Amino acid sequence: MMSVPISYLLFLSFGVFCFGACGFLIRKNALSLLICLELMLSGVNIAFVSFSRLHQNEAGNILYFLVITVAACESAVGLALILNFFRIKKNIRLEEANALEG
Amino acid sequence: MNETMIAWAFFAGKILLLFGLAFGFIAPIMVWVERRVCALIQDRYGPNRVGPLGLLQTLADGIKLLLKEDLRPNEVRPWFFILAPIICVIPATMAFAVIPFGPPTTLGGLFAEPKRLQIAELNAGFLYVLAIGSLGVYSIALAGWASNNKFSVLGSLRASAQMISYELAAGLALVSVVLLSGSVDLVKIVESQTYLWNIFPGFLAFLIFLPAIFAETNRTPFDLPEAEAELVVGYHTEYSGMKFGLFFLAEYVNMTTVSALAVLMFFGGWEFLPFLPWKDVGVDVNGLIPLFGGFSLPAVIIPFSWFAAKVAFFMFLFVWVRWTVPRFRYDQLMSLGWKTLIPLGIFNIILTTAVIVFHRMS
Amino acid sequence: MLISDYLGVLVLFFLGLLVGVGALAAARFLGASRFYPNKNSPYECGIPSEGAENQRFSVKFYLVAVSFILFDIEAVFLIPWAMTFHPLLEAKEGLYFLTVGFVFLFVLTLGLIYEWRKGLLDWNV
Amino acid sequence: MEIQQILFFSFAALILLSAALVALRPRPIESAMWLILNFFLTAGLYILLGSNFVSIIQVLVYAGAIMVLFVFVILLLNLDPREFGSEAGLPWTSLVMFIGFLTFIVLSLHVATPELMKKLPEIKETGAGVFGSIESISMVLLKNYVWGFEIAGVILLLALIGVGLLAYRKPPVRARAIHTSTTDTMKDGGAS
Repeated sequence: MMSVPISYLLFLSFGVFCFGACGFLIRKNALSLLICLELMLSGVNIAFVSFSRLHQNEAGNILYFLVITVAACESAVGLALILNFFRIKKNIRLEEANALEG
Repeated sequence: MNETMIAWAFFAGKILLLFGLAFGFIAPIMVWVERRVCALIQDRYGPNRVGPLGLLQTLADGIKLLLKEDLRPNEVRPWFFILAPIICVIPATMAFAVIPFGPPTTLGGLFAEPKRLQIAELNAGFLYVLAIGSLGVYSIALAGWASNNKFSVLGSLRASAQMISYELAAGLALVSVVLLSGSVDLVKIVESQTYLWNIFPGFLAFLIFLPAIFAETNRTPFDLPEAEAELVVGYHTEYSGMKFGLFFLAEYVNMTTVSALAVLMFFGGWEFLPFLPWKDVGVDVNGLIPLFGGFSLPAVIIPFSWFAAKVAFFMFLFVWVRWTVPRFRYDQLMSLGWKTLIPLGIFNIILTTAVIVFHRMS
Repeated sequence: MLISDYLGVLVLFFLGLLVGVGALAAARFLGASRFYPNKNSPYECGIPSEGAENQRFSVKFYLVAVSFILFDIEAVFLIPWAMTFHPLLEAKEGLYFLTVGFVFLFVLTLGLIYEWRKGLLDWNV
Repeated sequence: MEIQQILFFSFAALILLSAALVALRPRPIESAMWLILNFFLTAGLYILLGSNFVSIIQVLVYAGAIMVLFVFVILLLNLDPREFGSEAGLPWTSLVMFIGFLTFIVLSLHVATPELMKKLPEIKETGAGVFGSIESISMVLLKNYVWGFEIAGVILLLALIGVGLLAYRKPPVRARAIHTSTTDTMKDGGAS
């Protein structure tokens, strides 16, 4: 069916993951940060599904299900934190999250 | 014509038939039916000037919408404002890809083996409809956000919260259909109810599913987002002309899709009557019906018309309910969704498994 | 062939795009243009706009959305479970099937009960 | 080149492009829209890989549920640009992008070995149906990974409790007695 090597799929997965990680490091507002986190998880998912296809084994696909479960929980709790942050600070700028600074 | 040509022609024919029916026939006719039925219920005449019985009224309306000025208010967020109506139409069009509109057939001997009357034979079956249907939320959320008007934003928040709540209820109701039929493939689901329609063992599921589809298409009694008395018209307050027309069109196409889904899931699809399928009446879906002059039609046209009639009944139900049942209040709507339908959905899943296991044991 | 099954989906996507973009483009070219500035003011029942434009809305909407995604994923997990019902019943493993599913449904119900008791489902308090 | 290869390369290019736009567009709503597109394209990639059910779940859960939550919060907060905060400066951005690129190269070199350059095998039947179909995945999930199935439920329950504790505020008594509007703002109506 699909006549590309597994390494191409892994390149794609790394690419998406690295873009997510870069975005995570350069963004300064909390919402974009969480969005980039989702992108990183998506990159990981591509690797899982590709490996599943390589070994003709459903384990990777099932791991995909668990990853989306965790991704959903993470974004739900993360966004709740952002809403609380917004309630206190009236913005979502991460520079202002400095209450623990010594 | 060789076989590949026939296969491609068949494929194109299916798409043209469904697409043409949905956009060129059902949506315009439904707009007319809605206004005529409303007039009938309210003891008025309704549109009766343009064409016979006012049938060309929708055409006139369409031309009017096309000729209106393309307004873009100052406060809106430019790209997203145009994107929202386009996003609204695309899922509505894509959703009917897996809706089968007749039994698998050889079209009167044209094919060697029966082929499905379905645009795309996907493994995931009706989950595809749910997945694509859940994207409708974006157009509403974007429309409200892009309009940058307080009525729009509140209307779109209400609409999306309502849509997602009832989507969940519909999903739980459909899980019990999967339990009953043992498949997510719509053709297999219809085949599993050749004799016993799912409405009988799954009556509770249908009771959950029906309000859920009304709420998902934002129709009365759940048209809170539009509640014109308090919110102007909700999320499409700032939309006019053809942009509004697209929202309007998508609403009717979505109504068709969910009606077809309800018929396929609970009312035996194209089968004749409960406990009396076509093959017991003597209709062979692979055969031909001879007409005068040596012409003949594939017999599959009979179940197809019957299926269309069932869908038409559901569409009529939508209109009928709209003009007879008063609107809910928003808190009533939410508590109906979360405190009644969803617990009932969970209970229904347990009940269904219990019924099937009991049936197997006895 | 698996990919060709999705061809219809692709065709319908482009048809939908065509309808959307085509209708808007047609309206743009055919539409009248008798412009005056008030036409572009935000709709406010005829009076000038008042109050903050970007007001914030109740956090209840967020709670509804969160409950939706969490329960939606549980419903997604229930579909594989429901798919195995008939095969496992054939294989005389109905008890295993029921135990697994009912434990999952029990957890789901616990979540619903928690929300209910805590008042997350009451809209109008 | 075969049609699948052409499809794969075009999907891969579009996925990377949309991922870059997610990381670099300034406003959260734009990032979110590009991410939705990215998820769609990824679903297309999963179809190419033969994982039909996974691709539908990608659209149903990622694009249809998780991203809805993001769009919802963006809608709810209705932020104006000064509340996003300033973007990172050019030196920091370029440094991070450079390190990210290096990471990508190192990771890629690690898997660019000859034995991983072989083409993927043909799709087979597994025990309960074609690989990647809903029948096959369901059976394996329920048979071999039943603990994952149960624990997913528990994780979701915990997340629900977490959100309940974080986001829920008891409504003020005044609101309960007389005020029945749904438009309490977060500033005064939501906080107590």
